Amino acid sequence: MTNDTKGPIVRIQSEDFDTAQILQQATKDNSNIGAVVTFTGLCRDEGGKLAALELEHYAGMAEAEITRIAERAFAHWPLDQLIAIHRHGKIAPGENIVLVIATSSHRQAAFEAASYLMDFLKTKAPFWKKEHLIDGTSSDWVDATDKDDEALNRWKDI
Amino acid sequence: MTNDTKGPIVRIQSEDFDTAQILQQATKDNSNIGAVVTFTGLCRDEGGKLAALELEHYAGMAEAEITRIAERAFAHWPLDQLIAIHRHGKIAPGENIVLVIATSSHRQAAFEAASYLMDFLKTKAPFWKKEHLIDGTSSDWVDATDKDDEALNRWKDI
Amino acid sequence: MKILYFAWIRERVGFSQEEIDLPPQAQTVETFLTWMKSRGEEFDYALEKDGAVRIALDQEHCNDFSCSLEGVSEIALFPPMTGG
Amino acid sequence: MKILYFAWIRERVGFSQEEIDLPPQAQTVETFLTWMKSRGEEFDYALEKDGAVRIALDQEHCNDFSCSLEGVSEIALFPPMTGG
Repeated sequence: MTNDTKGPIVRIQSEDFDTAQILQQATKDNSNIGAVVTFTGLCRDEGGKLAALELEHYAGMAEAEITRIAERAFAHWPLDQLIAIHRHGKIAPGENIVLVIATSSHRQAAFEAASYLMDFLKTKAPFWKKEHLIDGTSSDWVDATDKDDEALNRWKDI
Repeated sequence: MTNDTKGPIVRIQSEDFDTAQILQQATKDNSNIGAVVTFTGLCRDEGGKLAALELEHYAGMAEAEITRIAERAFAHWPLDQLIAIHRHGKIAPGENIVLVIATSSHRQAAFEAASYLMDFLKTKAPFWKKEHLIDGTSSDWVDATDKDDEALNRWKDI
Repeated sequence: MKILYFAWIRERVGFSQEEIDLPPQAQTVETFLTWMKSRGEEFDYALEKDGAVRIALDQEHCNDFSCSLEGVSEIALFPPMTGG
Repeated sequence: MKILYFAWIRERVGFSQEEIDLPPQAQTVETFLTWMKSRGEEFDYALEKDGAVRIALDQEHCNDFSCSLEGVSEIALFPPMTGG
Protein backbone atom coordinates (compact mmCIF):
# COMPACT_ATOMS: atom_id res chain seq x y z
CA MET A 1 0.00 0.00 0.00
CA THR A 2 1.40 3.39 -0.87
CA ASN A 3 1.89 5.61 2.12
CA ASP A 4 1.55 9.09 0.67
CA THR A 5 2.72 10.81 3.83
CA LYS A 6 6.20 9.31 3.52
CA GLY A 7 8.99 9.66 1.04
CA PRO A 8 12.29 7.86 0.67
CA ILE A 9 14.97 8.01 3.34
CA VAL A 10 18.45 8.71 1.98
CA ARG A 11 21.65 8.86 4.01
CA ILE A 12 25.22 9.49 2.85
CA GLN A 13 27.76 8.78 5.57
CA SER A 14 31.33 7.69 6.21
CA GLU A 15 30.56 5.53 9.24
CA ASP A 16 29.41 1.94 8.90
CA PHE A 17 25.76 0.98 9.42
CA ASP A 18 23.96 -1.97 11.01
CA THR A 19 21.79 -3.63 8.34
CA ALA A 20 20.00 -5.81 10.88
CA GLN A 21 19.01 -2.87 13.04
CA ILE A 22 17.81 -0.73 10.13
CA LEU A 23 15.85 -3.68 8.77
CA GLN A 24 14.15 -4.15 12.15
CA GLN A 25 13.21 -0.46 12.39
CA ALA A 26 11.85 -0.48 8.85
CA THR A 27 9.32 -3.19 9.64
CA LYS A 28 8.49 -2.90 13.32
CA ASP A 29 5.66 -0.37 13.26
CA ASN A 30 3.71 -1.73 10.34
CA SER A 31 1.87 -5.07 10.24
CA ASN A 32 0.65 -4.58 6.70
CA ILE A 33 3.89 -4.65 4.75
CA GLY A 34 4.02 -8.14 3.31
CA ALA A 35 7.27 -7.93 1.39
CA VAL A 36 10.68 -6.59 2.34
CA VAL A 37 13.57 -6.65 -0.11
CA THR A 38 17.00 -5.71 1.18
CA PHE A 39 20.11 -5.22 -0.90
CA THR A 40 23.48 -5.00 0.79
CA GLY A 41 26.54 -4.16 -1.27
CA LEU A 42 29.76 -5.24 0.42
CA CYS A 43 33.37 -4.47 -0.35
CA ARG A 44 34.89 -7.55 -2.04
CA ASP A 45 38.47 -8.51 -1.23
CA GLU A 46 39.13 -9.34 -4.92
CA GLY A 47 40.69 -12.67 -4.07
CA GLY A 48 42.68 -11.28 -1.17
CA LYS A 49 44.38 -8.58 -3.24
CA LEU A 50 42.44 -5.56 -1.98
CA ALA A 51 43.55 -3.59 1.08
CA ALA A 52 40.71 -1.06 0.91
CA LEU A 53 38.35 0.81 -1.35
CA GLU A 54 38.31 4.58 -1.19
CA LEU A 55 35.02 6.16 -2.16
CA GLU A 56 35.16 9.76 -3.25
CA HIS A 57 31.79 11.50 -3.49
CA TYR A 58 30.24 14.80 -4.48
CA ALA A 59 28.74 15.94 -1.19
CA GLY A 60 25.31 17.46 -1.61
CA MET A 61 24.75 16.10 -5.09
CA ALA A 62 25.13 12.49 -3.87
CA GLU A 63 22.18 12.89 -1.53
CA ALA A 64 20.18 14.95 -4.03
CA GLU A 65 20.67 12.49 -6.89
CA ILE A 66 19.86 9.36 -4.88
CA THR A 67 16.79 11.13 -3.52
CA ARG A 68 15.68 11.97 -7.08
CA ILE A 69 16.09 8.32 -8.15
CA ALA A 70 14.31 7.06 -5.03
CA GLU A 71 11.43 9.47 -5.56
CA ARG A 72 10.94 8.19 -9.10
CA ALA A 73 10.81 4.65 -7.70
CA PHE A 74 8.38 5.75 -5.00
CA ALA A 75 6.12 7.30 -7.61
CA HIS A 76 6.19 4.24 -9.83
CA TRP A 77 5.76 1.31 -7.43
CA PRO A 78 3.33 0.91 -4.53
CA LEU A 79 5.92 1.14 -1.76
CA ASP A 80 5.63 1.64 1.95
CA GLN A 81 9.23 2.60 2.42
CA LEU A 82 12.38 3.03 0.41
CA ILE A 83 15.63 3.47 2.27
CA ALA A 84 19.07 4.04 0.76
CA ILE A 85 22.29 4.38 2.71
CA HIS A 86 25.59 4.91 0.91
CA ARG A 87 29.00 5.18 2.54
CA HIS A 88 31.98 7.23 1.42
CA GLY A 89 35.62 7.28 2.52
CA LYS A 90 37.83 4.27 3.18
CA ILE A 91 36.12 0.89 3.28
CA ALA A 92 37.81 -2.42 4.15
CA PRO A 93 37.03 -5.75 2.44
CA GLY A 94 33.90 -7.34 3.87
CA GLU A 95 32.50 -4.01 5.08
CA ASN A 96 29.22 -2.49 3.93
CA ILE A 97 29.19 0.00 1.05
CA VAL A 98 25.51 0.44 0.33
CA LEU A 99 22.12 -0.63 1.70
CA VAL A 100 18.75 -0.41 -0.02
CA ILE A 101 15.51 -1.52 1.62
CA ALA A 102 12.16 -1.53 -0.19
CA THR A 103 8.98 -2.52 1.62
CA SER A 104 5.61 -3.05 -0.03
CA SER A 105 2.53 -5.18 0.17
CA HIS A 106 3.58 -6.52 -3.25
CA ARG A 107 6.59 -8.77 -3.61
CA GLN A 108 7.49 -7.81 -7.18
CA ALA A 109 7.16 -4.08 -6.44
CA ALA A 110 9.69 -4.44 -3.62
CA PHE A 111 12.09 -6.48 -5.78
CA GLU A 112 11.83 -4.13 -8.74
CA ALA A 113 12.13 -0.90 -6.77
CA ALA A 114 15.26 -2.14 -4.95
CA SER A 115 16.79 -3.38 -8.19
CA TYR A 116 15.93 -0.12 -10.01
CA LEU A 117 17.43 1.99 -7.25
CA MET A 118 20.65 -0.05 -7.29
CA ASP A 119 20.97 0.09 -11.08
CA PHE A 120 20.62 3.88 -11.14
CA LEU A 121 22.74 4.40 -8.08
CA LYS A 122 25.60 2.48 -9.77
CA THR A 123 25.81 4.81 -12.75
CA LYS A 124 24.15 8.07 -11.67
CA ALA A 125 25.09 8.63 -8.04
CA PRO A 126 28.28 10.74 -7.88
CA PHE A 127 30.66 8.27 -6.22
CA TRP A 128 34.03 7.11 -7.55
CA LYS A 129 35.90 4.08 -6.28
CA LYS A 130 39.65 3.81 -5.99
CA GLU A 131 41.23 0.46 -5.18
CA HIS A 132 44.17 0.26 -2.81
CA LEU A 133 45.97 -3.05 -3.22
CA ILE A 134 47.71 -4.99 -0.45
CA ASP A 135 51.03 -5.16 -2.29
CA GLY A 136 51.03 -1.37 -2.48
CA THR A 137 52.03 -1.37 -6.14
CA SER A 138 49.08 0.54 -7.45
CA SER A 139 45.99 2.51 -6.55
CA ASP A 140 43.67 2.65 -9.50
CA TRP A 141 40.27 4.16 -10.13
CA VAL A 142 37.65 1.53 -10.83
CA ASP A 143 36.32 1.82 -14.38
CA ALA A 144 32.63 2.16 -15.04
CA THR A 145 31.34 -0.92 -16.88
CA ASP A 146 29.15 -1.17 -19.97
CA LYS A 147 27.20 -3.84 -18.10
CA ASP A 148 26.09 -1.26 -15.54
CA ASP A 149 25.04 1.13 -18.31
CA GLU A 150 23.10 -1.64 -20.04
CA ALA A 151 21.30 -2.47 -16.81
CA LEU A 152 19.52 0.89 -17.11
CA ASN A 153 17.87 -0.14 -20.38
CA ARG A 154 15.59 -2.44 -18.42
CA TRP A 155 13.92 0.61 -16.87
CA LYS A 156 13.58 2.90 -19.86
CA ASP A 157 9.81 3.11 -19.53
CA ILE A 158 9.93 4.27 -15.90
CA MET B 1 31.80 -16.57 -7.57
CA THR B 2 30.17 -19.97 -7.57
CA ASN B 3 31.19 -22.06 -4.63
CA ASP B 4 30.85 -25.59 -5.93
CA THR B 5 31.27 -27.18 -2.55
CA LYS B 6 28.01 -25.69 -1.25
CA GLY B 7 24.38 -26.09 -2.12
CA PRO B 8 21.29 -24.26 -0.99
CA ILE B 9 20.18 -24.31 2.64
CA VAL B 10 16.44 -25.02 3.08
CA ARG B 11 14.58 -25.07 6.39
CA ILE B 12 10.89 -25.70 7.05
CA GLN B 13 9.91 -24.88 10.62
CA SER B 14 7.04 -23.72 12.81
CA GLU B 15 9.15 -21.48 15.05
CA ASP B 16 9.96 -17.90 14.08
CA PHE B 17 13.42 -16.97 12.80
CA ASP B 18 15.74 -14.00 13.26
CA THR B 19 16.40 -12.43 9.84
CA ALA B 20 19.15 -10.19 11.18
CA GLN B 21 21.05 -13.08 12.73
CA ILE B 22 20.77 -15.30 9.66
CA LEU B 23 21.86 -12.42 7.45
CA GLN B 24 24.92 -11.87 9.62
CA GLN B 25 25.88 -15.53 9.52
CA ALA B 26 25.45 -15.64 5.76
CA THR B 27 28.03 -12.93 5.18
CA LYS B 28 30.47 -13.09 8.07
CA ASP B 29 32.99 -15.64 6.78
CA ASN B 30 33.36 -14.40 3.24
CA SER B 31 34.89 -11.09 2.16
CA ASN B 32 34.34 -11.70 -1.52
CA ILE B 33 30.54 -11.70 -1.71
CA GLY B 34 29.73 -8.24 -3.07
CA ALA B 35 25.94 -8.49 -3.23
CA VAL B 36 23.39 -9.78 -0.74
CA VAL B 37 19.68 -9.78 -1.57
CA THR B 38 17.27 -10.63 1.21
CA PHE B 39 13.55 -11.18 0.83
CA THR B 40 11.36 -11.32 3.92
CA GLY B 41 7.70 -12.23 3.56
CA LEU B 42 5.63 -11.02 6.50
CA CYS B 43 2.07 -11.78 7.54
CA ARG B 44 -0.08 -8.76 6.62
CA ASP B 45 -2.87 -7.73 8.98
CA GLU B 46 -5.18 -7.00 6.00
CA GLY B 47 -6.17 -3.61 7.36
CA GLY B 48 -6.58 -4.89 10.91
CA LYS B 49 -9.04 -7.64 9.98
CA LEU B 50 -6.71 -10.62 10.28
CA ALA B 51 -6.26 -12.47 13.58
CA ALA B 52 -3.82 -15.04 12.20
CA LEU B 53 -2.76 -17.02 9.17
CA GLU B 54 -2.61 -20.78 9.42
CA LEU B 55 -0.14 -22.42 7.09
CA GLU B 56 -0.76 -26.05 6.32
CA HIS B 57 2.12 -27.85 4.59
CA TYR B 58 3.04 -31.20 3.11
CA ALA B 59 5.92 -32.24 5.36
CA GLY B 60 8.77 -33.82 3.43
CA MET B 61 7.61 -32.58 0.05
CA ALA B 62 7.82 -28.93 1.17
CA GLU B 63 11.52 -29.27 1.88
CA ALA B 64 12.15 -31.44 -1.19
CA GLU B 65 10.34 -29.07 -3.57
CA ILE B 66 12.00 -25.89 -2.29
CA THR B 67 15.36 -27.65 -2.47
CA ARG B 68 14.68 -28.62 -6.10
CA ILE B 69 13.80 -24.99 -6.98
CA ALA B 70 16.82 -23.65 -5.09
CA GLU B 71 19.14 -26.11 -6.81
CA ARG B 72 17.91 -24.96 -10.21
CA ALA B 73 18.66 -21.36 -9.17
CA PHE B 74 22.08 -22.39 -7.87
CA ALA B 75 22.87 -24.08 -11.18
CA HIS B 76 21.74 -21.07 -13.22
CA TRP B 77 23.22 -18.07 -11.40
CA PRO B 78 26.74 -17.59 -10.00
CA LEU B 79 25.74 -17.69 -6.33
CA ASP B 80 27.75 -18.05 -3.17
CA GLN B 81 24.78 -18.97 -1.04
CA LEU B 82 21.06 -19.45 -1.33
CA ILE B 83 19.06 -19.80 1.85
CA ALA B 84 15.31 -20.38 2.13
CA ILE B 85 13.38 -20.64 5.39
CA HIS B 86 9.61 -21.18 5.35
CA ARG B 87 7.37 -21.38 8.40
CA HIS B 88 4.21 -23.42 8.85
CA GLY B 89 1.51 -23.38 11.52
CA LYS B 90 -0.16 -20.33 13.04
CA ILE B 91 1.40 -16.96 12.21
CA ALA B 92 0.29 -13.61 13.65
CA PRO B 93 0.17 -10.34 11.68
CA GLY B 94 3.59 -8.75 11.42
CA GLU B 95 5.40 -12.06 11.94
CA ASN B 96 7.77 -13.66 9.46
CA ILE B 97 6.48 -16.23 6.99
CA VAL B 98 9.40 -16.73 4.65
CA LEU B 99 13.01 -15.67 4.23
CA VAL B 100 15.19 -15.96 1.15
CA ILE B 101 18.82 -14.82 1.04
CA ALA B 102 20.93 -14.90 -2.11
CA THR B 103 24.59 -13.89 -2.03
CA SER B 104 26.77 -13.45 -5.08
CA SER B 105 29.58 -11.34 -6.43
CA HIS B 106 27.06 -10.11 -9.01
CA ARG B 107 24.20 -7.84 -8.01
CA GLN B 108 21.75 -8.92 -10.69
CA ALA B 109 22.41 -12.61 -10.06
CA ALA B 110 21.49 -12.14 -6.40
CA PHE B 111 18.33 -10.16 -7.26
CA GLU B 112 17.20 -12.61 -9.92
CA ALA B 113 17.88 -15.76 -7.91
CA ALA B 114 15.96 -14.44 -4.90
CA SER B 115 13.07 -13.29 -7.07
CA TYR B 116 13.00 -16.63 -8.97
CA LEU B 117 12.99 -18.63 -5.77
CA MET B 118 10.11 -16.56 -4.36
CA ASP B 119 8.06 -16.82 -7.57
CA PHE B 120 8.36 -20.61 -7.64
CA LEU B 121 7.93 -21.01 -3.94
CA LYS B 122 4.60 -19.13 -4.17
CA THR B 123 3.03 -21.56 -6.61
CA LYS B 124 5.04 -24.79 -6.34
CA ALA B 125 5.89 -25.21 -2.66
CA PRO B 126 3.16 -27.28 -0.95
CA PHE B 127 1.82 -24.73 1.53
CA TRP B 128 -1.78 -23.57 1.90
CA LYS B 129 -2.86 -20.47 3.78
CA LYS B 130 -6.05 -20.16 5.80
CA GLU B 131 -7.10 -16.76 7.10
CA HIS B 132 -8.59 -16.45 10.58
CA LEU B 133 -10.39 -13.13 10.92
CA ILE B 134 -10.64 -11.08 14.11
CA ASP B 135 -14.44 -10.94 14.03
CA GLY B 136 -14.51 -14.75 14.00
CA THR B 137 -17.12 -14.87 11.22
CA SER B 138 -15.10 -16.84 8.74
CA SER B 139 -11.94 -18.80 8.20
CA ASP B 140 -11.24 -19.07 4.52
CA TRP B 141 -8.54 -20.63 2.43
CA VAL B 142 -6.57 -18.06 0.48
CA ASP B 143 -7.05 -18.49 -3.27
CA ALA B 144 -4.10 -18.90 -5.57
CA THR B 145 -3.83 -15.91 -7.91
CA ASP B 146 -3.31 -15.78 -11.66
CA LYS B 147 -0.73 -13.09 -11.02
CA ASP B 148 1.43 -15.59 -9.17
CA ASP B 149 1.09 -18.07 -12.02
CA GLU B 150 1.99 -15.39 -14.55
CA ALA B 151 5.08 -14.49 -12.55
CA LEU B 152 6.53 -17.87 -13.53
CA ASN B 153 6.45 -16.97 -17.23
CA ARG B 154 9.37 -14.63 -16.65
CA TRP B 155 11.58 -17.64 -15.94
CA LYS B 156 10.51 -20.03 -18.65
CA ASP B 157 14.02 -20.28 -20.14
CA ILE B 158 15.60 -21.30 -16.85
CA MET C 1 -1.11 -46.94 -1.59
CA LYS C 2 -0.81 -44.03 0.85
CA ILE C 3 -3.09 -41.15 -0.09
CA LEU C 4 -2.73 -37.68 1.44
CA TYR C 5 -5.20 -34.77 1.32
CA PHE C 6 -4.45 -31.12 2.02
CA ALA C 7 -6.28 -27.84 2.66
CA TRP C 8 -9.90 -27.70 1.51
CA ILE C 9 -9.63 -31.01 -0.29
CA ARG C 10 -8.70 -32.56 3.08
CA GLU C 11 -11.63 -30.79 4.76
CA ARG C 12 -14.09 -32.05 2.13
CA VAL C 13 -12.81 -35.62 2.27
CA GLY C 14 -12.95 -35.46 6.07
CA PHE C 15 -9.51 -36.88 6.90
CA SER C 16 -5.91 -36.18 6.00
CA GLN C 17 -4.61 -39.55 4.91
CA GLU C 18 -5.48 -43.16 4.24
CA GLU C 19 -3.81 -46.40 3.23
CA ILE C 20 -5.77 -48.05 0.45
CA ASP C 21 -5.53 -50.79 -2.20
CA LEU C 22 -6.07 -49.29 -5.65
CA PRO C 23 -8.39 -51.18 -8.01
CA PRO C 24 -6.83 -52.58 -11.22
CA GLN C 25 -8.36 -49.84 -13.42
CA ALA C 26 -6.44 -47.07 -11.57
CA GLN C 27 -3.31 -47.35 -13.69
CA THR C 28 -2.76 -43.67 -14.42
CA VAL C 29 -3.42 -40.39 -12.62
CA GLU C 30 -6.50 -39.86 -14.81
CA THR C 31 -8.09 -43.26 -14.17
CA PHE C 32 -7.15 -42.98 -10.49
CA LEU C 33 -9.03 -39.67 -10.20
CA THR C 34 -12.08 -41.07 -12.00
CA TRP C 35 -12.15 -43.97 -9.56
CA MET C 36 -11.62 -41.67 -6.57
CA LYS C 37 -14.65 -39.55 -7.49
CA SER C 38 -16.76 -42.71 -7.66
CA ARG C 39 -15.92 -43.63 -4.05
CA GLY C 40 -18.64 -41.45 -2.55
CA GLU C 41 -20.16 -38.01 -2.35
CA GLU C 42 -17.39 -36.51 -0.21
CA PHE C 43 -14.72 -37.57 -2.73
CA ASP C 44 -16.74 -36.36 -5.68
CA TYR C 45 -17.26 -33.02 -3.87
CA ALA C 46 -13.57 -32.73 -2.91
CA LEU C 47 -12.35 -33.44 -6.43
CA GLU C 48 -15.13 -31.84 -8.47
CA LYS C 49 -13.13 -28.88 -9.68
CA ASP C 50 -10.84 -30.77 -12.05
CA GLY C 51 -8.68 -27.76 -12.84
CA ALA C 52 -8.22 -27.00 -9.16
CA VAL C 53 -6.90 -30.41 -8.11
CA ARG C 54 -3.13 -30.73 -8.01
CA ILE C 55 -1.40 -34.04 -7.57
CA ALA C 56 2.00 -35.17 -6.35
CA LEU C 57 3.41 -38.67 -6.81
CA ASP C 58 5.98 -39.61 -4.18
CA GLN C 59 6.36 -35.92 -3.27
CA GLU C 60 6.92 -34.66 -6.82
CA HIS C 61 4.44 -32.57 -8.79
CA CYS C 62 2.72 -34.41 -11.62
CA ASN C 63 1.22 -32.17 -14.31
CA ASP C 64 0.63 -34.93 -16.84
CA PHE C 65 -2.52 -36.87 -15.95
CA SER C 66 -1.51 -39.71 -18.27
CA CYS C 67 1.35 -40.52 -15.84
CA SER C 68 1.51 -44.14 -14.74
CA LEU C 69 1.17 -44.98 -11.04
CA GLU C 70 3.48 -47.96 -11.33
CA GLY C 71 6.06 -47.96 -8.56
CA VAL C 72 4.39 -45.04 -6.78
CA SER C 73 3.79 -45.46 -3.05
CA GLU C 74 2.39 -42.05 -2.03
CA ILE C 75 -0.20 -39.92 -3.83
CA ALA C 76 -1.12 -36.44 -2.56
CA LEU C 77 -4.14 -34.42 -3.66
CA PHE C 78 -4.38 -30.71 -2.96
CA PRO C 79 -5.64 -27.36 -4.28
CA PRO C 80 -3.29 -24.80 -5.92
CA MET C 81 -0.57 -23.85 -3.48
CA THR C 82 -0.34 -20.50 -1.71
CA GLY C 83 3.11 -20.55 -0.14
CA GLY C 84 5.50 -17.68 0.41
CA MET D 1 31.49 30.33 -11.13
CA LYS D 2 32.43 27.53 -8.75
CA ILE D 3 34.04 24.60 -10.55
CA LEU D 4 34.48 21.20 -8.91
CA TYR D 5 36.63 18.28 -10.07
CA PHE D 6 36.35 14.66 -8.96
CA ALA D 7 38.30 11.39 -9.13
CA TRP D 8 40.98 11.16 -11.85
CA ILE D 9 39.85 14.44 -13.40
CA ARG D 10 40.59 16.09 -10.05
CA GLU D 11 43.98 14.36 -9.89
CA ARG D 12 44.91 15.52 -13.40
CA VAL D 13 43.80 19.12 -12.79
CA GLY D 14 45.71 19.09 -9.52
CA PHE D 15 43.03 20.55 -7.23
CA SER D 16 39.44 19.84 -6.30
CA GLN D 17 37.74 23.19 -6.79
CA GLU D 18 38.17 26.76 -7.91
CA GLU D 19 36.19 29.98 -8.15
CA ILE D 20 36.56 31.51 -11.58
CA ASP D 21 35.08 34.11 -13.93
CA LEU D 22 33.95 32.49 -17.15
CA PRO D 23 34.85 34.26 -20.41
CA PRO D 24 31.96 35.55 -22.56
CA GLN D 25 32.30 32.72 -25.10
CA ALA D 26 31.51 30.04 -22.44
CA GLN D 27 27.75 30.26 -22.86
CA THR D 28 26.97 26.55 -23.12
CA VAL D 29 28.44 23.35 -21.72
CA GLU D 30 30.13 22.72 -25.07
CA THR D 31 31.81 26.12 -25.39
CA PHE D 32 32.70 26.00 -21.69
CA LEU D 33 34.53 22.69 -22.20
CA THR D 34 36.37 24.00 -25.27
CA TRP D 35 37.55 26.99 -23.26
CA MET D 36 38.51 24.79 -20.27
CA LYS D 37 40.77 22.63 -22.43
CA SER D 38 42.52 25.77 -23.69
CA ARG D 39 43.46 26.83 -20.15
CA GLY D 40 46.59 24.69 -20.03
CA GLU D 41 48.06 21.25 -20.41
CA GLU D 42 46.65 19.87 -17.16
CA PHE D 43 43.10 20.84 -18.19
CA ASP D 44 43.52 19.50 -21.69
CA TYR D 45 44.86 16.24 -20.21
CA ALA D 46 42.06 16.02 -17.62
CA LEU D 47 39.33 16.60 -20.18
CA GLU D 48 40.86 14.90 -23.24
CA LYS D 49 38.55 11.91 -23.27
CA ASP D 50 35.42 13.71 -24.36
CA GLY D 51 33.14 10.71 -23.93
CA ALA D 52 34.46 10.10 -20.44
CA VAL D 53 33.75 13.55 -19.02
CA ARG D 54 30.49 13.89 -17.16
CA ILE D 55 29.12 17.23 -16.09
CA ALA D 56 26.69 18.42 -13.46
CA LEU D 57 25.18 21.89 -13.34
CA ASP D 58 24.13 22.95 -9.85
CA GLN D 59 24.26 19.30 -8.73
CA GLU D 60 22.13 17.90 -11.54
CA HIS D 61 23.42 15.74 -14.38
CA CYS D 62 23.57 17.45 -17.75
CA ASN D 63 23.65 15.11 -20.74
CA ASP D 64 22.95 17.76 -23.34
CA PHE D 65 26.13 19.70 -24.13
CA SER D 66 24.13 22.46 -25.80
CA CYS D 67 22.72 23.40 -22.35
CA SER D 68 23.06 27.05 -21.42
CA LEU D 69 25.08 28.00 -18.35
CA GLU D 70 22.89 31.00 -17.62
CA GLY D 71 21.91 31.13 -13.97
CA VAL D 72 24.25 28.26 -13.09
CA SER D 73 26.54 28.83 -10.10
CA GLU D 74 28.27 25.46 -9.73
CA ILE D 75 29.75 23.24 -12.44
CA ALA D 76 31.18 19.82 -11.61
CA LEU D 77 33.37 17.75 -13.93
CA PHE D 78 33.97 14.07 -13.29
CA PRO D 79 34.50 10.67 -14.93
CA PRO D 80 31.70 8.07 -15.20
CA MET D 81 30.45 7.21 -11.74
CA THR D 82 31.11 3.93 -9.97
CA GLY D 83 28.81 4.03 -6.97
CA GLY D 84 26.96 1.21 -5.28
